[in-house]
Amino acid sequence: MTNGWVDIKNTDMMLIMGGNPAENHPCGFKWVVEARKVRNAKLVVVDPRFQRTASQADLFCQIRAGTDVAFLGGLINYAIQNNRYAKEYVTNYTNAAFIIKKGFKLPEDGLFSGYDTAAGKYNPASWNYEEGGNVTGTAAAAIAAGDGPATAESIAAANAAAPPPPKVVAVPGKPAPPPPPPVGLPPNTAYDLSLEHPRCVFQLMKKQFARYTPDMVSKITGIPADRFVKAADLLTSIRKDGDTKKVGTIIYSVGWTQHSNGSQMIRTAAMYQMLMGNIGRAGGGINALRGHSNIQGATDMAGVFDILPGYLKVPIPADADLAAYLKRTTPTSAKPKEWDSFNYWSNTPKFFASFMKAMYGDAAKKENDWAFNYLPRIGDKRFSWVDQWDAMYQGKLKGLIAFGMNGVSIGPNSQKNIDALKKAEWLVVCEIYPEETAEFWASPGITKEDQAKIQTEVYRLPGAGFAEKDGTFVNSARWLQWKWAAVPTPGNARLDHAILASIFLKVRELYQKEKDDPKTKFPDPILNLTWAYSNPASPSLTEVAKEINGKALADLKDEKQTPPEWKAGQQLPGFAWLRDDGTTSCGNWLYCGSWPDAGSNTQRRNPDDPSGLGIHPTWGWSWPMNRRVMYNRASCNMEGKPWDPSRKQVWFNEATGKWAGNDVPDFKPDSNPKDHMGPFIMNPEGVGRFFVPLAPMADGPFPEHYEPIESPIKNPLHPNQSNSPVVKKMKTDMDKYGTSDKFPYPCTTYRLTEHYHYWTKNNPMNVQLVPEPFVEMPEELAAKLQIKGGDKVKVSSARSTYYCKAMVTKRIKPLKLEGKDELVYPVGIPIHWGYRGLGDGRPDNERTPVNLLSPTVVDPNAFTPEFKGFLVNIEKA
Amino acid sequence: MSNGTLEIKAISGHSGKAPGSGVSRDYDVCKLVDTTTCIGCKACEVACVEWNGYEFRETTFANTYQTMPETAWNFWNLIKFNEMETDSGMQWLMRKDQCMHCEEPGCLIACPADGAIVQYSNGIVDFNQANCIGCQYCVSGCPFNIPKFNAATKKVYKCTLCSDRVGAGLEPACIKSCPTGCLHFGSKEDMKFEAKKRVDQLIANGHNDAGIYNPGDPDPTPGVSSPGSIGGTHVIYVLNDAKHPENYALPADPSVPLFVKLWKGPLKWIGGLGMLAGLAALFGHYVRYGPKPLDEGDEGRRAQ
Amino acid sequence: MGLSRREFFKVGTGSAAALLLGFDARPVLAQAKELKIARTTETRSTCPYCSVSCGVIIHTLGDKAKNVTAQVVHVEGDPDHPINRGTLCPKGASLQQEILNDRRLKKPQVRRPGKTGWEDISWEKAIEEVARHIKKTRDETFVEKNADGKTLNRCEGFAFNGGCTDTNEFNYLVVKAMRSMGVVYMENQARV
Amino acid sequence: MSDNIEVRHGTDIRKGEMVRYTLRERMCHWLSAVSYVYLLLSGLALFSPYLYWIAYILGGGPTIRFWHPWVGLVFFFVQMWMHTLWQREMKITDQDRQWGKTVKEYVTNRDEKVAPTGNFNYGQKQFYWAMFYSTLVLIITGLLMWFPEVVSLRAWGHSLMPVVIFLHCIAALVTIAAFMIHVYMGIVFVSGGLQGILWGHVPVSWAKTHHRLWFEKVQREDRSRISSSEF
Repeated sequence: MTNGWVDIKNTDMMLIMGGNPAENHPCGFKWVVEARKVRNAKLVVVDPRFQRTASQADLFCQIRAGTDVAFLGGLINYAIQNNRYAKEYVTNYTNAAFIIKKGFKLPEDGLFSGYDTAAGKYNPASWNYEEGGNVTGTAAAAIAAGDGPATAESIAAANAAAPPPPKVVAVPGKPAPPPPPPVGLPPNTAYDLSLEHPRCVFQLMKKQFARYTPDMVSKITGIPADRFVKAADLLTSIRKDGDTKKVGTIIYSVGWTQHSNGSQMIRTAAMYQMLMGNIGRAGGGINALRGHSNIQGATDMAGVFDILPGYLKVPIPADADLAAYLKRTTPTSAKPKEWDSFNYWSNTPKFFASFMKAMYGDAAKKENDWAFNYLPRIGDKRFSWVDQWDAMYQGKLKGLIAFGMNGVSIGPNSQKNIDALKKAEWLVVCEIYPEETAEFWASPGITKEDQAKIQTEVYRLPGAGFAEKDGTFVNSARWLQWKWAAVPTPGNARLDHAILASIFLKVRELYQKEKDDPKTKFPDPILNLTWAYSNPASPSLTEVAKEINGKALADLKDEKQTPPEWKAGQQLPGFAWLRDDGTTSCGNWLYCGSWPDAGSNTQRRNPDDPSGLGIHPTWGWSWPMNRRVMYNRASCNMEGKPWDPSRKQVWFNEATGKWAGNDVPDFKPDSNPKDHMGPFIMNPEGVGRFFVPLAPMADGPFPEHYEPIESPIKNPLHPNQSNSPVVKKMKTDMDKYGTSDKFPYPCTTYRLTEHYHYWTKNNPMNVQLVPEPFVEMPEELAAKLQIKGGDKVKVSSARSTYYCKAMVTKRIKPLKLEGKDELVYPVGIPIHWGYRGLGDGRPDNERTPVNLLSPTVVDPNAFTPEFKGFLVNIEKA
Repeated sequence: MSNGTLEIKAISGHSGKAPGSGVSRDYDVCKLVDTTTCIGCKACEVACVEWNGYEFRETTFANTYQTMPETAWNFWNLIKFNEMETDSGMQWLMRKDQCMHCEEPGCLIACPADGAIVQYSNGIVDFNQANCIGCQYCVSGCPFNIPKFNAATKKVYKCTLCSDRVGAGLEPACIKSCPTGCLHFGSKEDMKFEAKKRVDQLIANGHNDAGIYNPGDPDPTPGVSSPGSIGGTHVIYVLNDAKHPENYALPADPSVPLFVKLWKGPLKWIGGLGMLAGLAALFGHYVRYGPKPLDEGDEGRRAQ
Repeated sequence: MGLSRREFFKVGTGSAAALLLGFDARPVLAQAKELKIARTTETRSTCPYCSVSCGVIIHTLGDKAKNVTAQVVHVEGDPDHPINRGTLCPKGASLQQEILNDRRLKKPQVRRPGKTGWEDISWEKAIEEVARHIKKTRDETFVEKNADGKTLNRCEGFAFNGGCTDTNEFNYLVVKAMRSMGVVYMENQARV
Repeated sequence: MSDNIEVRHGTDIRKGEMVRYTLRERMCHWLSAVSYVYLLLSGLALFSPYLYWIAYILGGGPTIRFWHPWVGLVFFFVQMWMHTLWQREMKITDQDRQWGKTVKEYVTNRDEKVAPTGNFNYGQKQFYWAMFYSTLVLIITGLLMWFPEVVSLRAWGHSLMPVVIFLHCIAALVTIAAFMIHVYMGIVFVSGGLQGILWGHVPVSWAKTHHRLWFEKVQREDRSRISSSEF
């Protein structure tokens, strides 16, 4: 979330799409209700099902799963066509005015410029800004010169002029290596403040989405065109007649993320919010509702393969040394010469050095590049979730340690994961309940004889529940909150971190003992890792939290800060103090400031909210530096005055020459508005990106609608390029993909409010609320298949089959797609069951994970699997 | 009400007024259920069972999101899900079903057992299982089908409006849990005010039939009472369509069943007086006419 | 929760007839249970389910005296918490049963290769064996350089999967332990 | 016991007496009476709060709620038994109707104007049938009230139960009215009646006075039932 839960109450207009917060975040949803009751805010819900959030909506549209870019693109088109967008904001706070190089081509045929058919990916060289400063007023001349965006012909010419794409050598049998470091952004970009230059981002965007007419939206999504227009009219009404006071929010969740086009769905929403001038404002923003208590924290802390704590990048083989790594990962500002850019990532060297000092202490020296070589390299290969199971299935991955992560149930393609585990040598599961992964060897269909053949050694270690652990979680709004342990672990169960620590210490002991054994490989990082906790076998989490916050390793001085001095050994008050010379240590720069010398900020429990905007600055602590709304500079106009004086977050104080506010300004505190520093300080441009230049997005600088990998129709925009050109199918015999002739029903999966993932199936109370798995289907489909509510049905996909009961409902309607009269029947399945739950084993229903059905295919940017849209067939069982 | 206790206003099966009642200042508590903001999350269902400590109840799939068909002796709070299709699209009406804590409670009226049902001066109607005799007359007296019998303990149970919590100065468990604030708790006066405010907003937003469900409340303020003859309830609803409470599975005109009223009212008095009158008449007859004489002396009297 | 009940109202029957008979009828008790959380210990925690981070109060039996093992008697929303303001959803409201659950795993177990069931194992032995597996696999699969001679220093032989309810501090320890071993198959619920 | 006592039908008969009720009949009557009195008291406790104190005397509300239906069942079966014993005798005849016309004279002790009657007079027979039919109503409604949860399961059950309870009360009130008259007549008003139902024999004179037709019939048909007759 750029904003926060309570902040939703400040909004005037809400779009909830790709999420179902009434069911999955009910206590956060209260602020949606509050906005409706107190501000009379309007709510539009777009979802494949009329769910409980929809029951609260002023307007509901039933969309076909996976077509969200079409809806949102249509929205952008509607806003631009009807002149309902925030002009000052768009011109100054986004890259709308930036001019794109010649040779860039929009995907009328489904492909952006630079597609390499052989490699199946883009060379993004043509996705870049033009160099050259202010060209305002030259638009007419450019048009006269035929200087429009590229066509198929012009691109060939342009490519001829551009440096040739770097050669990519594909190693047989291995995924292709990633593109080499791309050419950088031009430091002085060309721009046209009139937004009329045919190659300016705004015009390109306008052109890109002009194809998303209400009719086209309807053909793709199945939402009747008039209903779409009604929704678009309502949503954009906040910018009617040049109004800049009102504000709207977008709330989404994994209904977007879990698609092969998921990142671009989110991007389209973010673009729409920028277009409306909603980002950075109270009651605005783009608000991802994370589905779990601490996966925001797990991402911040880099629990995933491709980042290090604080979103630092993981080294790649090409990073020969620290300098090369820092050069690649530290952006230089790229902006119009007359503008300013904070470019906060320019501090990367400080964050990185401090992180390495925290990891390796004295072993991280300037001479050894802060032990840079201790870090494993990635980049030539992908190590994401589905790749892990793929490698294990292929016998390459021999062991797995899973702490509270039920990979079999989580899927996708659960049977592949089960079969993969059969090939592993060992598996360590730390859990609090019996679950599917640790007992994969006894999953349905495996006989005793089969079990004898499974050679995997499985350790099931009893861990601690939330009430038994202290420590911090980070919520969706980036709040770090300490929690206290209430009870001891039951029986012989142990604290998770104590289990992890004992495993690590035992491994370290082995490496210490056998470091001269020729078989022993590279023991140095293990032996040199700092583990100086008072109780190494069960580290106190307060010690760990303090280490994460970071401390001064030498006396520090900085005249610009108050106080200007910090002594060696003291906890640091914020990341502005971090150094790249090894005099600071910090486990995660984003959390620097969470535990300063004065004590933990994450333990603060003062619910005061002086501004009444739901900022609650003294409750817990939020990264970065306790800012509750990110990019809040954008809540003010060019003069530094709030767009809406009744919702003042920050403002520029002319008297002091500094930014002040109810919230902590997410900005350079002394940057005068006249300097035109962009509010999006993490981008080298300083402004928000409608157009993403170069490599960050693998599938295009603009979003484009692509069908889910399994889709009932061909993409109406470009039937010959139906799916995203960069999405790859997996190759093993377990990775099968279905077509609509055999599997005619688009299926989506979701949670119910009564259950939590694969967890509450152990809780009698929740099992009582919803006892059995089911598939929801439209009445019309049920009539066609002669299925009654409660009948047992067999749902099958190309991967596997799933048995459950039918819930026949009015809440899902058949869809008309592609302008045809033929009906498509969407269905949906809640995810919460498996084969080791409380109600499992009841004879009336076979219990299996629903992810037996879902396909192994991922978004090319976030590597998140497409759980939300695939094809199934349904028969009466 | 003071010192964390609740004062009793009415007692079932009890002769005369509740002793000592009516001396302290009166203030009514009330639950406001704004069905227009209910998301059917069932937090109140869980909070209720958790607070009251009841056991897991086996349920089965019934082609609905509703947990069970109706409340149970150990499941006092149930969200009823009603799907409706109107011209403006799908409507999913969710309503929290629980004891309404009537001002004139049919259960208490019907109950013959002294002290099995009490009404506190704040409006809570509470069952005391120690005194319950399990006759289930309360079931037949209730216009909302709320009291439920436990065959194992032979007692009847229902929502207590968390009298233990309210008596100790806390709000009921369901109220506290409700994520959207669809449930609200306070004095009846305040809840009627809040409800009216919300209804006005709904009407302004085009829900012309929005209204309050507060059956039989004698309050003359327009719009805060609805048809019924139970003297108002201590659970009131805001409905999008108050003209058709049956869409929410609520009775349109709830009242204590006629026969319960006849039996607990006229019949009780006629019967009682009739018995007394009968005794008096017989005594009078005896005094006037004496015993019947025998025709032929008294020789038949047994002499032993 | 089996707490003793306190009768907190006593009202005489006032039954004229009973008095007339001089019969001492049992007093009518309008009995409400005593507040079961009246003297419990309150611990502030955060709900482990979704990302709203509802504040919860865990009520445990006993006053933390030395001779008491805390037992959860009730979990309720924290009214001070700015986001949930005391409210909870049906999952949060049933947290007591998440903590006190018959199904909790309470001892380390191992399933030996080819076996059809679990056998108990001591913590020491389990940790010893796991560490041995880790070292063996790491040493067998560690890649120091790629074909071009570029440093990789990674272990592709085993993976670490972190869950959704691991604390930041735990996750940081994971980064330290796993990255130092060169683990690259490091994924988390955050991905999916 | 002296020699001049005969025992017939479980009844001791002396000189100048005749058998009015067999032992079986008396057992039946008293079983019925005792169970009825329990039902009456426990029922009254549940009928009106002003009589709930009876419940405390009888062991408390739950106790009477437990026993009332069981005793009701006993009462019902005893009534059925009684029916097999007395059903024929309780047939209302023309003579009864004649008697009925003179009931006013009967209650005002102007017996000379009262038509003669048989074994049971018209009033007794009406009492019998009132009890019989009320019992049927009570057993049917009572069973429903015993297991209301079964009834409540049906949609109509909910609206049915108040009517059932109401009918139970009405029927009970009918029996109470009848019962009061019965007791008054049997114990107070017609002295000697109690003796007959207690020990089974009545003086010949008593029979002659109150049930002349019966007396005559017995004399006619079965002289043996009159011991040491003077006639």
